[in-house]
Amino acid sequence: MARTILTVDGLTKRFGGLTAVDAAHLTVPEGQITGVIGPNGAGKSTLFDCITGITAPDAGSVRLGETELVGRAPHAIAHAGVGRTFQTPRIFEGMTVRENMAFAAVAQTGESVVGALARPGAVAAEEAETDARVDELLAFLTLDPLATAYAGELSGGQRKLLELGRVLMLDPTVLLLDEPLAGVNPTLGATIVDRLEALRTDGRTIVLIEHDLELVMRLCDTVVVLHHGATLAAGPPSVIRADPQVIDAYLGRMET
Amino acid sequence: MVDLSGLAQALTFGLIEASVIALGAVGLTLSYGVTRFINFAYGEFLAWGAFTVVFLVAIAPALPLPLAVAVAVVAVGFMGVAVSGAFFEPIADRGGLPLLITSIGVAFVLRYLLVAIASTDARSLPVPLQRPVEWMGVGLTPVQAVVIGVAALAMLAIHGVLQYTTLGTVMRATSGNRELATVAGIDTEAVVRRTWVISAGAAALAGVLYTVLYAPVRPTFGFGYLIIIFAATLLGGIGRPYGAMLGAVLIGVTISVGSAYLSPAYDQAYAFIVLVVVLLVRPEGIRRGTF
Amino acid sequence: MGLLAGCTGGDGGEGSADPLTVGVLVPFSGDYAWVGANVLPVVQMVAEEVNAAGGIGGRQLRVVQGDTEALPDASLSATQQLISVEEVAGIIGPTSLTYSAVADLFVENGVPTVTPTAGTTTLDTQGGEYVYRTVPSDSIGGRAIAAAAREERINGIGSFGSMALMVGQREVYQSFKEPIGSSFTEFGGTVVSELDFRTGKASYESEVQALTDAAPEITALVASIEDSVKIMEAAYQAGYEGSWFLTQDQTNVDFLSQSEAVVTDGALGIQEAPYEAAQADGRAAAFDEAIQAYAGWEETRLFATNAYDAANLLFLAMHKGQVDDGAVDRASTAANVRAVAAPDGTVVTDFDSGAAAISEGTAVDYRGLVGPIDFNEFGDIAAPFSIRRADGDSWVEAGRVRPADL
Amino acid sequence: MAIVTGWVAFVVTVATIACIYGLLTIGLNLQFGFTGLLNFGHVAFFAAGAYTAAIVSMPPPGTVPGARYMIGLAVPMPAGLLLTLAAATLMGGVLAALIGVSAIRLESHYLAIATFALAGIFYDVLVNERWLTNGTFGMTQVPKPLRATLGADAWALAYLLFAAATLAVVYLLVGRLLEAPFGRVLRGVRESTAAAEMLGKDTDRIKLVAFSLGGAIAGLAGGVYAHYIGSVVTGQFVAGVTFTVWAALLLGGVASHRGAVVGAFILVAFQQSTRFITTAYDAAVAAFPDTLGVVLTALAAPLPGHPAFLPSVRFMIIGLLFILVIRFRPAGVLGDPQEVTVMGSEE
Repeated sequence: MARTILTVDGLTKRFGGLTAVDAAHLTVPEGQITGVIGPNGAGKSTLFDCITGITAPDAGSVRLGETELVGRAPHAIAHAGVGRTFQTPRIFEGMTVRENMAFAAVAQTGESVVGALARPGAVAAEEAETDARVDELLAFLTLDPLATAYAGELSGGQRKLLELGRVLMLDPTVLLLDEPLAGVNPTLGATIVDRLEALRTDGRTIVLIEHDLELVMRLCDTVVVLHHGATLAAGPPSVIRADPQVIDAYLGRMET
Repeated sequence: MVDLSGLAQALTFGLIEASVIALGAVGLTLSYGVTRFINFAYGEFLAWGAFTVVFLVAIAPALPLPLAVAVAVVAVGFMGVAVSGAFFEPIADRGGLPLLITSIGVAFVLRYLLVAIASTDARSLPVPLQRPVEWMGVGLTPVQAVVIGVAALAMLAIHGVLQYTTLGTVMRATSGNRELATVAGIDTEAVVRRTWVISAGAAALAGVLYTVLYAPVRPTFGFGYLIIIFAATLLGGIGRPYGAMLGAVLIGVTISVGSAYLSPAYDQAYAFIVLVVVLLVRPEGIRRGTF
Repeated sequence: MGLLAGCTGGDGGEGSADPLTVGVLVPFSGDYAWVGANVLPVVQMVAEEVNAAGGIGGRQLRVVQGDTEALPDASLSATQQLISVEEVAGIIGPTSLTYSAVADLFVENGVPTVTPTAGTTTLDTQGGEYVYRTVPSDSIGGRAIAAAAREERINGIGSFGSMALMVGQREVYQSFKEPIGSSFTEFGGTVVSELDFRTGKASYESEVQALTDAAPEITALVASIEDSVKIMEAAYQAGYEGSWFLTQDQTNVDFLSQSEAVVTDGALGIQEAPYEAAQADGRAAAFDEAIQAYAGWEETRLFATNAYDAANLLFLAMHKGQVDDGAVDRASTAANVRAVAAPDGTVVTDFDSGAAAISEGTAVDYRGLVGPIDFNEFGDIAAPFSIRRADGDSWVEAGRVRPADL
Repeated sequence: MAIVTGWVAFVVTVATIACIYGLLTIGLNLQFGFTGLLNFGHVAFFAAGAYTAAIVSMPPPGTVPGARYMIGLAVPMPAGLLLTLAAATLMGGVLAALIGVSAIRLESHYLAIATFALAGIFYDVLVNERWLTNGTFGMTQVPKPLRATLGADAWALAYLLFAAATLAVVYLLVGRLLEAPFGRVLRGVRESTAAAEMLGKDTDRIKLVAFSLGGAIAGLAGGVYAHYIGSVVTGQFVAGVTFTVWAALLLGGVASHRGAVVGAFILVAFQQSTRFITTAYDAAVAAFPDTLGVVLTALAAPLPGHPAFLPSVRFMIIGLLFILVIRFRPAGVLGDPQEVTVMGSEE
């Protein structure tokens, strides 16, 4: 059984009267792809927001390995190793693809005023290193021909790939992908799925929100079903597919 | 003589100023509702309203003051529509930031157009000077009472429009989300225009009441008073007319009490401090509810 | 043909010698635009009279505006424009607002400068070589106010024992505060409270509240017309019973027209006394009539007489330079300003008579509308003051304060 | 020294003022152009720098007649110039940091109002706290380094060179910063603070650093201004200065480092050239009294005659500049349209 890398325990978030996430729990095994499914409004995105610190949960804990993440700023959580993409990609449209990628490079000397002015040598070295890594990732994601294009000119699918590449620059321990295939044309979709599988074989841990149930069942090692903000069920696709509660609440509609 | 010292009197002065601030704040918040940007040119409508009346009274002394004020309110109301049509609507789809920066330009144009016409001399209105009358323990001149009355009436009218007319319901719908309203079949162009008439008209009336209370005034007083109106609008919660009214009372009282008990040299600063604290603590304003 | 060909510093009509340029360096925009509006027409009128009489050494006078906008950086470039681009032979101005930012340029370029408006006490000890003024220093004006407040003989109301100083927070007003306060105490009165207030406020209830608490017999109110109307009306409403003493800025018909008699009646004001000699020989009345016609005013505005004297002094000084050394240059003009006003010369009261006398080689003593114009070492003048009392919509003279009395 | 006379002297003065506005525009561009922070209180940092330079270099109160200020450290010139400029820069940065720490998290519209209001409060402090700023009398004996030894003309030229050199140094240093990852991080924060945060960048700290750096450069501009004019008075630090710098930035090009400086020079040149409208008008009438003169006077006749008319036309033109640049050329003269997404797409 793979080691649990990320544990979400009793996570609750209320917006006024609405309980978006209701004591949800989630255990993410290392090196696997975990799918999070549920009808619209089941609290999937809010769950991601709470994990990554964008919204502070009302109760519950999120532990990455041993470190507790609740209460820490999003950038600290990112540094701790949690990478995340957004439902609608938030890429820097006014910067080139290459600049978008280089932006995410971690802890650069050139990011501080003193560093950038006083230590040009170190900055140049790090830039070269960053460029190499960017080229490698762009090639991996088939975006290298677009390296110098402005991100604003990219198509929907290309933006998804760019956002994935950007978060990979952080070399995160856990990768949270919010509907990586939504609005993507099939050919580019296949590339993205192929890249996800490659990341898994590379030992990367992925949690993804996806509506394409057939894909989820085929791709994910474990599936977690959210319903009205609560964890309805969790387990391998085969078990989830047969679970009466899930069928009734969710999959039932898919059968008819 | 009326005991003019004391908290009650300071509160009275605060309420008197609050009636002017409230009219301005309600007008600003209404136009924010449909345009979604903070209009730095709004103060100039106060100045244009005041100076239109000064101009009308000068060329037609026989014209009764209330009639001149009505003409000014309507004229500046339509001026608001013209300004919005010329400068703001064409770039309405470009987001709040370009609109906000454009409003700085519009403020310069309107202010110095008025200075070009009226020069920078201070002017006042033919309002009788009266001694305060004791009324429930505080001093209030009949003119000040009229000002509060007119402001209250105007806000009652705006309340009536919002609550009991189709225009009101449509305005409230559009102020939530303009695209949604268009999809729902509302002629948002017409709503935006009508909102501008009410918003700029309210500003003109506020400008006239300001001039009645605080004459003589210069044509550049609008921009200086803008921050006080911003404070009231944001205190009440941007986009909420009833919030704006409440905010205005609080700001008026803060300035007056602050000047009386702390130092009168920092009167603007008290409104600023309240504004900045509100922005930091509750940007969505103090009043519950959405409208 | 370019519409604005030869647009700057053009050499004027064909044939006649270069024009002689004079700069008027005062605010023409912003809150103090009224200063430019009061000073410019007077200088233009005098220049036209000089030009009509053949100019100076055959050269026509050209008056150029330098807008200081009452801002230091704008006044610096305006001064530079006048001195280096327009190459002015002399300057009328600047005001107290921007004097310290540009004083250096006058001295360094040796530009003769006669200011008709800068009463600021900072100029009390700096002028005299290039900078002169045809307006008495606020220190003398303040002292005159204090003396008048103490002497029933002068103010016609009573000898005031207690005074409050209510002064706007601007240099042009604060410059009066110390002179009034210390002189009033020196003359045996007591200053019961000093209230500095922020100028340009919407209303002044709190400041008036502090005033009524202090309950002075008289309040010296040093402020703009706009703020004074607000304060005096608020005081009237708050039941203030004491008297008021206003300064030159407010002692005019325009101020009285902006408020009601019940508020302003009995208020004391101060103006430079029309020089008895100027009144006696009708020059003051003639000037009033001429300038009101020329500029379309209904009354002679503040600083008009000072500007008249400043312009005449400067043009006479240039004329003397033309007669003595056949040319007009800045250094000689600066020295000549003092020379043409020296007390030992024969008395002249306008450009024509002065120029004629100078041409014949006689030393002249210019006496203006403001006073005898006898410069002390710092280029300051002492002038008699007329103490006025508001009565309805006009000012009535209550008494006179001679420089000797101070 | 007759080298600096006539038009040259005027141009030298205008160029020095342009260098000072260039520094202010670089500072604002760092805050808004590159980081998206809508700062409507820039004049407060300019004032903080100017007053600090004055306080550090002015003679002690005892020696100045009628002085109301309490502190005058009389740092000797010219050696002390670097010290006073460093102090001015520091104070501009500290004031920006104080305002930033409280207001930086605000959404841009609210930040605009907060900075506008805080600059208003700071102006009231300058006017009222006489013990520090000598109130409305202002600090009028700020020493001009080497002024005595050089004489006016040479000093004016020397100070222009000094101001230009300061501008050049700041331009190069900030340029290098913007080329380095530091610039890239700022632009990312401008485009989407949430995304930048998710990529591990402490966006609050970055905004604060950018805001303080912009304030520090404005403080330096205040120091250079103080030693140039020699007198620091409250009348100079009004909201109009903030919006003049904004006009320069919009004209030059938002988020364009070169554009900011070019915009400042264009705008100052425009402002100072309108000074000649009256003289040009008079000269034209004098030069062609008959035909043209009649036309011009007829043209001008209907316009109100009061002297505030022409200056108000100048401010209306600046207002139109704001409107037209945003609507038709949001990237400004030298800006790169693709870079300026924050202004929305063009017409």
